[in-house]
Amino acid sequence: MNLPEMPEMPVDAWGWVVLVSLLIGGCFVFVGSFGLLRLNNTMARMHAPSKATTVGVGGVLIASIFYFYGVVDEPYRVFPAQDLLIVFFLFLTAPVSAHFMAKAYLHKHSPQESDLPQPHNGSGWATFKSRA
Amino acid sequence: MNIALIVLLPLLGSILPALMIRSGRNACMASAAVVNFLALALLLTHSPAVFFFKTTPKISWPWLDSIGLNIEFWVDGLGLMFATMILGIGLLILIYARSYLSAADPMGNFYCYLLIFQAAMVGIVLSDNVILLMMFWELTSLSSFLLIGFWSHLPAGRQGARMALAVTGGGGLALLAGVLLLANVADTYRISEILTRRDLIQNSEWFPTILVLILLGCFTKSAQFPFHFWLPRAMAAPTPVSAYLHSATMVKAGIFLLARLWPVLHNDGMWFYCVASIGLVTMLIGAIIALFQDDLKGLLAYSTISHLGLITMLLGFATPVAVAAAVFHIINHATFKAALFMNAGIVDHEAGTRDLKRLGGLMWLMPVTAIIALIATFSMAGLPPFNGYLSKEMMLEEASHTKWMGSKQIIPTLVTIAAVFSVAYSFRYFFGVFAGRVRHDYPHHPHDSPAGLWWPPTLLIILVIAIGLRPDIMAESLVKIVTASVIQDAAPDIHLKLWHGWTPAVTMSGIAVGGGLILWLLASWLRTIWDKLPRPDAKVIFDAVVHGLTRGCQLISDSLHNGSQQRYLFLIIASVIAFAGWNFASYPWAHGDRPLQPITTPLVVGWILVVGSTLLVVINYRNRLYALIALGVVGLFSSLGFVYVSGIDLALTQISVEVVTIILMLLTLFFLPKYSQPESMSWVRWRDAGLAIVAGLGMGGMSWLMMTRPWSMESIQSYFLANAKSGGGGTNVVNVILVDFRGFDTFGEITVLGCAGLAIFAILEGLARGKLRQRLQDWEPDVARTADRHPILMVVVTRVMLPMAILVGMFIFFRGHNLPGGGFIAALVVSVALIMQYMASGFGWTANQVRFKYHGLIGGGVLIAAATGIGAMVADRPFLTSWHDHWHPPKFWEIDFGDIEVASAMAFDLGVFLTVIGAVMLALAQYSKLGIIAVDAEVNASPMDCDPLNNQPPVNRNHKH
Amino acid sequence: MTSKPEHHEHGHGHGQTPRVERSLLRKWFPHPILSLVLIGQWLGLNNSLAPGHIVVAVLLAGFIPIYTANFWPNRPKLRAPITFLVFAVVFLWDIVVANLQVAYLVLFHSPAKLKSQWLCVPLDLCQPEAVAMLAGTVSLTPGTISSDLSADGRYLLVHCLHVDDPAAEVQKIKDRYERRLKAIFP
Amino acid sequence: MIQLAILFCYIAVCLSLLMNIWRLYIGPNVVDRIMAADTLVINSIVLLILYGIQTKSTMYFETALLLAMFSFISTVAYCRFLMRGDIIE
Amino acid sequence: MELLLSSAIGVFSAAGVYLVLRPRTFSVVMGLSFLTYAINFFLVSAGRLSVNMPDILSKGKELSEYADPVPPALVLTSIVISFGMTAIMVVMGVRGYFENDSDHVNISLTEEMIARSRE
Amino acid sequence: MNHLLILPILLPAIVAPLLAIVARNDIVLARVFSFAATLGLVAIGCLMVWTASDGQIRIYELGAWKAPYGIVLVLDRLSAIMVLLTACLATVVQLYSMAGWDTRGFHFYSLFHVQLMGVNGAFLTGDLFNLFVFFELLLIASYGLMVHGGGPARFKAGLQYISINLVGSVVFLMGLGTIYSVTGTLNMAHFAVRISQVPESDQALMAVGASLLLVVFGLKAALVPLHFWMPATYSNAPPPVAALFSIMSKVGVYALIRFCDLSLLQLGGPFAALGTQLLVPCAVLSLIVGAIGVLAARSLSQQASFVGLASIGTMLIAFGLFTPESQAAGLYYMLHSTLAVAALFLVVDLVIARRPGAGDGFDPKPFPQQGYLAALFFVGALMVIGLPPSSGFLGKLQILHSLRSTGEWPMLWGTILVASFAVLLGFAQAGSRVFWKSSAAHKGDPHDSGVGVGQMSHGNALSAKPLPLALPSAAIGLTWSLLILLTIFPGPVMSYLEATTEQLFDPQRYIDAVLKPAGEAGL
Ligand code: NA
Ligand code: NA
Repeated sequence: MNLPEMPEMPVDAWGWVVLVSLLIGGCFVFVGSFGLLRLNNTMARMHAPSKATTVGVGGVLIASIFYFYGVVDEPYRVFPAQDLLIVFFLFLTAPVSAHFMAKAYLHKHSPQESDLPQPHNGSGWATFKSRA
Repeated sequence: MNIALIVLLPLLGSILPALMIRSGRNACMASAAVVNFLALALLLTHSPAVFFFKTTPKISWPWLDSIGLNIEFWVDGLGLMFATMILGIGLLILIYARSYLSAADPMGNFYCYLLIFQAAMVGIVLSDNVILLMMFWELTSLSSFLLIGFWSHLPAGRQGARMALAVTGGGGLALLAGVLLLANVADTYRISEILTRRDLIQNSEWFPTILVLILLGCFTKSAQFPFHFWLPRAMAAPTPVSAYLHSATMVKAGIFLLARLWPVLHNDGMWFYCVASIGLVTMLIGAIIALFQDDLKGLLAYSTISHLGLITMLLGFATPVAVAAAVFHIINHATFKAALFMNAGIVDHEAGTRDLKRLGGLMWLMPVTAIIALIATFSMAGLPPFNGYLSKEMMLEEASHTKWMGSKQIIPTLVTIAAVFSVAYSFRYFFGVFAGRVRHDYPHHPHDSPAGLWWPPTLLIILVIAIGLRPDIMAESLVKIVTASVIQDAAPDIHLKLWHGWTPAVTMSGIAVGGGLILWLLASWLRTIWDKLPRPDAKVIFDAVVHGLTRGCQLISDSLHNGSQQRYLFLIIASVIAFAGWNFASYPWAHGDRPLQPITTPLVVGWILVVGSTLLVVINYRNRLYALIALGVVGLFSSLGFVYVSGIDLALTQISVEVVTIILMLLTLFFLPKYSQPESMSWVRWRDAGLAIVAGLGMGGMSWLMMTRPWSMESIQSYFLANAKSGGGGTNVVNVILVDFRGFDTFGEITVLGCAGLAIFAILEGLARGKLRQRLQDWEPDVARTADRHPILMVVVTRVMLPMAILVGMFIFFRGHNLPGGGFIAALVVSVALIMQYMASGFGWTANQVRFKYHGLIGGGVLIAAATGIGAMVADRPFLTSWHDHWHPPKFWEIDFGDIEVASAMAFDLGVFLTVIGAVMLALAQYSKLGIIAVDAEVNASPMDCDPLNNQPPVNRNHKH
Repeated sequence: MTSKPEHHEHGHGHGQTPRVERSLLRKWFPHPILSLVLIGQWLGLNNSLAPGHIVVAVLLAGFIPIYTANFWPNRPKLRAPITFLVFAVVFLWDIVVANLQVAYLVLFHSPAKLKSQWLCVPLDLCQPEAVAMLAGTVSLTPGTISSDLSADGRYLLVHCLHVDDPAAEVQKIKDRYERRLKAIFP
Repeated sequence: MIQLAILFCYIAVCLSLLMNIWRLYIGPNVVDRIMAADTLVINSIVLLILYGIQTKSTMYFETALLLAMFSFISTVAYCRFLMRGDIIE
Repeated sequence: MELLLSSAIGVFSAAGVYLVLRPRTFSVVMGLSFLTYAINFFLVSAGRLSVNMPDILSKGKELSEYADPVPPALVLTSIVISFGMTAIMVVMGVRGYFENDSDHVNISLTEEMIARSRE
Repeated sequence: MNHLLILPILLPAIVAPLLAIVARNDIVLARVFSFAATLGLVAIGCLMVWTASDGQIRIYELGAWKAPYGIVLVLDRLSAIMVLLTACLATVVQLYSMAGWDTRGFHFYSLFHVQLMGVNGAFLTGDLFNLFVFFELLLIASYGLMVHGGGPARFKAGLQYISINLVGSVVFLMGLGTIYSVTGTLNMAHFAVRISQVPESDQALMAVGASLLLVVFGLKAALVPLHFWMPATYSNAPPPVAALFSIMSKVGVYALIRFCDLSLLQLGGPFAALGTQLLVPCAVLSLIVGAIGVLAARSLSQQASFVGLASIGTMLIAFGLFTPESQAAGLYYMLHSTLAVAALFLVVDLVIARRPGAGDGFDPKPFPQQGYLAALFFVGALMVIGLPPSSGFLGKLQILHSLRSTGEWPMLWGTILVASFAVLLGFAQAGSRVFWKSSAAHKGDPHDSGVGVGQMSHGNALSAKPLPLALPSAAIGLTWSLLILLTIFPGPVMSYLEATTEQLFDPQRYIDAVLKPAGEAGL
């Protein structure tokens, strides 16, 4: 593994937080993509990345926040609010992405509507039936 | 100056008849005649100078001196004679044509063309500048094209005009080359000077080329064998045209030029063998064919060919006396031939046909016409005491002692044979038309024509007789003066008279008359033989040649431009590679020794992803959605690549553009097939792949060479880095370059984008309205569609995202001058936020909520950017000069707001921002409108499919125009 | 604008976006909470609390909601801030748990033996925002994805990666999330 | 120590990216591909953050921010395309 | 990393050229996208590579510690222009598809004659 | 500082967006605005020619940044002439379009002015990358204009046009990048200084960069074998647009001579012989392909396109010799052919408009106002073929004249003359079929009973309502008036053009003007 040089830094309390967050984040990033590869049907696969990446990205972002706020030396020390915004956007959008992928899957590949449980009031699922 | 006027009068006056036709046909004719007459009168004012004072009036005006083209005219003997002929006979023709043309013919056009033609002819004979002469030469070809094709409804007229133009125009271009060469060798463009440089020219290595080129021009124009075929075809013209063009003018232009250049071109070698031989052959062939023509004008046409051959042959003999004979015959031929053409016209006009087989006995019905014909034909046959006899005797005399390849007999024999035929066809003309019994099956009821038709030829006949009887008075001095000017030397001592004693010529003449009589009597018997002989038909050959040429060209052009973009692009790309490769190979190069950047694992992984997804696109390009997804991955990792090589602005831009592009492509793909059919044959694919690999190697190799070498010269970059903050007021150097150092590029760039928006609007609006709208409505989506259009979840999330995304856009906009960002990226962020809204809540509803007009945004943006630049101009600085300063607002409740940077570049960036939003949104909104038309959907008036709150169904409206 | 459909003038009265006479305050501060969020966002992005930035933040937080208010008609009224905090904690906790569960399933469970299920969750919520929030919560937590809504928006279709008792799962969603959301969005 | 953690994360992300593109390649259906592309973007965000940590620079975070905003749009656009064909109607 | 970049440029160009030579507008557009990627990186490479040296001026840095800002500026312009071009091209592609009932890029000579006579 | 230099770019840059905002639904307003702006451009062009006539080279430093760092506009005789030519052509096209073409689509005048902006910018800029931007600008407008009015064939041709030109843009950028990587500059004058200082190790790269630019310019100029986009584009574009496009190919020609004369010829090596070894052969090929195309054409507009190609070939033969004399001749011919080809397209459009169902194919079909159109076509053809007394004849003569200094002149003369002959034949055939053969009113023929009985033409019985001719006639007449002026006053024109080429062949003056502005050099 060939990576660019990086000066050594002392590991203080902030540092431990960064370190742990990075490890957790890295694990979950891997798990998400591994699940995407390993699971055997599309709906199951959808669970892996849309869940694991939230914590994966979250972990790394938390690491980054603590790193820039607590670990790095003065001229570089900032509070990277962008990271929070990234987390916010991802949490906001990930369910919609998943929702649309699921709907697309239902539309393109689900054998039939009858395989699904039906709403009791008979209105039907939006993907299949329109109100009008 | 009035020499030029001789030419200019008919040229400019040609507009008169075209205008005067509104005042009636007589006024039209009169205006043309007046113009012509004035020109003639002007010309004749110069004759005393030429005749009595032996001077040559000249004028010279500069025109385009750098190539020796100047307005230079002169009147020497030769020019005077020809000009007089052209203008004199022209006047007669004008008058004759008034009676000849019918009420249906557009007479204004006719006289207009005729005067242009006349001007061109006069121009040729009076030019003292070879290039000027060439201009008039080509103008005769053009105007004669119009005249011959005057009755354009006749296929023969069109064909004849095209053929004449093709032959004479083509010859003219050869002549142009010859004349330019000649002038080049002679080192002058002035004819009068060229004529004095015979040795220079004849000793030049270019002499044979010059001679051949010039002869090509002359021979085509004067219908010499083997270019004679166009002349009879040109007889489809109205008879006044034939009478004019083929007696005194157009065909004589070739003769004129032969005579004009005779002093420098003639010699006993090449000139003699080319000119005299061709003339002889032409004379013979023309005479033979003439005998078998049934059409009067056809007969006259071939006879003209024959006589032109005769004159050419005389000029080819290259002796002064022969020249004198030629000059004399030019005059004589003009008189009797013009009269004969007019005569044929009268016959045609009165009897309704020109076919010899349907004519005969007209002598009794049209005595005046018959007399004219009698004299003119006898002159043509070379019978005394008419003028044709005199010049023919001179010709026979010259021919009798001219050797050809050492043989004394060849020329006299052939010339005599030609003369025999000449007599025969002349007899055939006269006796065939006028002698015999009166017939009762003429198409019309012939009687002598109105005076307008017969007195012009009568005038000519008087000349025929007068010259024939008293050549010493009527012609001798003229012939001598003209001959002198042709040979540019003292004229030979000749005496024109009817009887020179018992010379060989008289014997030959006698044989000719006797033989001609016999031949005429045997004509109908010979005709049966003639008809059985295989003869090439000029029309068929010409048609075949032209058709073949056209087909050949179509074959070449069609196979070259076969409409295949694939091949065009292949050839173009291959040319690029070949040319660049050739240049690379021709110059020295060396490897660079710049230290390389390390390769790290994430880089390798990124490389694998980029290359891998590229391969996915290439392999699966026919599955378009798949390819598009993979293309998105390529774009993503390209952006990361930009980040890695320190191009953060690039990355931001690339990411935003990528999203908009994907949306655009998806909108496109809705309408297009989702899969491409396999198309190219496999060898084509391999060929393309080969080219692609070569291109890839070339481009990759080039970039490798560039990256690995240190700068050998200092780049302009350091100036930008050094001056960005101090001069441009920003720390983001890339942005300062964009909005300040090279703001003009950006100004152009946003105009490009704005223009793209407008063009897209125009293209799509044309699809949404008009003829295509129906086709769009008839189209059905080729995919199954879900029931919901605007899912609740998306709508809600967008409501939260939109303001926040706009804020991010603002943030990126404001920081752009100092940190990565700027108007363009900000605009794309805002646009994407709006697009998100469109995707969530649909076109109809969203369009109602967006409170600005995208056209206005585009225009306003460009105008704001321009206004920023113009602001500088108002301050007397160049366009787009930036201004920046710090502003320290006053303290407010002890709060220090710090320095606020104010830069005009910000206003410019605002222009960028607005234009980009306008363009992107205009394009996408316009596009999405199409989808609604295409599926005949209703425009939604509510933001989501169903609001669970009040459980209302969605409100839609029909989308109509 | 040519791209604008022509029914513009009829737009009112029909849809559920009647622009009734709003109070002046409502007109100039259509979304106070949003404005606050935007101020925070701006200051965070600029990483600064300088007075100049605050001024700009206030200006933008004023203008942007005015412009975007059109796009967010019928904004919901939020209640029960305490419940909201509780909800947030529960939600974050569930995310962590969910991720561990999913990680276990992905790494150690045989894919073939996963008991995937579709669940139909009837909703008591009727605010679109509330429904969306529930759907989002479901998607972000234990092995569940909100895959579809019923056409009338009153049922949620949830896909579960691995579930033994569907009914319990539905009840859990209703108890843990929907109940609280119902309090937040009355 | 932190370097090792970053290294670990790099490895995890790089492996993830490779697995994602493999999923993109094998499909089997188009939703899988969209999912793979979506995950690729998320992982790229992680990559950018890691790069920022490694180079002590927050300058790359705006890039990550835009990716976070836009990955959603393209995923939704692809899905809408599958569902309705027309992504804006 | 120069090797990686130049080989990637080569792959982009090759893919671009290959796709541009395909007979459907959509493929041509994708090919042009690849050519654009290629040319953008090509321009970047013209300024030589610099890693982690963004052109954001800060105190105490030598001018040589910044990447060459000229190529990014050129590439930005080029990206924008290519975007406009791509947009107009796909739009023309759609209109052309409805005009011709086909998205094939080649003009058949006979078709052209027919179209001409329809005018 | 002379703001005159920016005006030909700025004026259309303001008018185009203004039209898009205020006049997009009001054609009358758009016409008035646009026409006024076009006339303004003519005035600016005249002023520029007059200003440049003192032989001084003026520069305009945009943003007040010095060359080579900022972008400069350069006004010398050549750019002044090109701007004036553009303005004249624009006036003609504007006049003609007002007869109705401008209403057949949207945003015609906005696109029109963007095109003018691009063309003028390309003529004036002294910066290579800025040249690229202006190329793109004129191209993007041309894409819109090309398909203005719609139609299947137009869109197919338009797509080919855009695809090929996009590839061209990529090549342009490649060349720019390469040149920048070697010389570290984008300014043309600076480049001209540095090209001779390129060390041996970099020369091959330099040559490749330069050759890529040459290819692009050749592509724009439609030089064979890079011409493939041209026939279909010109013959399918709306004819007034095709007329406008005739200046577009001249942008390529302009860039070619500017680039070569200023800098490339100084590189030495094979580039020194570039003209005779490559440019002239390609130009000869263009001429031949053009002439063959004229003979092969199946429609009037195809014929006009190919004659345009042939004229490009002719002028590039002259330019390719790289002598002051030949380039002056080439410039004269360029002035002529640009206008003549444009006028021909307009005439063709008049014919097409009157032959619904037959278009501009050669099928004989009578149509209203036939006689008048026949006359227009005759004159138009005469002009493009270069027959006397048109200025084309003078132009060709001068080119022939200037060719004498080359070793290959017999071949070149032969090609030019034979090609002229082929073009003449082609037009004679086309004209006689479209205008003569189709004339048909059934009247007995009072005369020529002897030879085939046909029908009289004229006063034709077509009842179709004649279409308006006033504006088109004015447009065409204006073009021809300009050409006639060229014919009558070739002397002054040539002395200006000779001074122009003299300027071109003294690159040091250009370099000095751009890199050492008078103020700095203390002049
Ligand atoms: Na997601
Ligand atoms: Na439909």
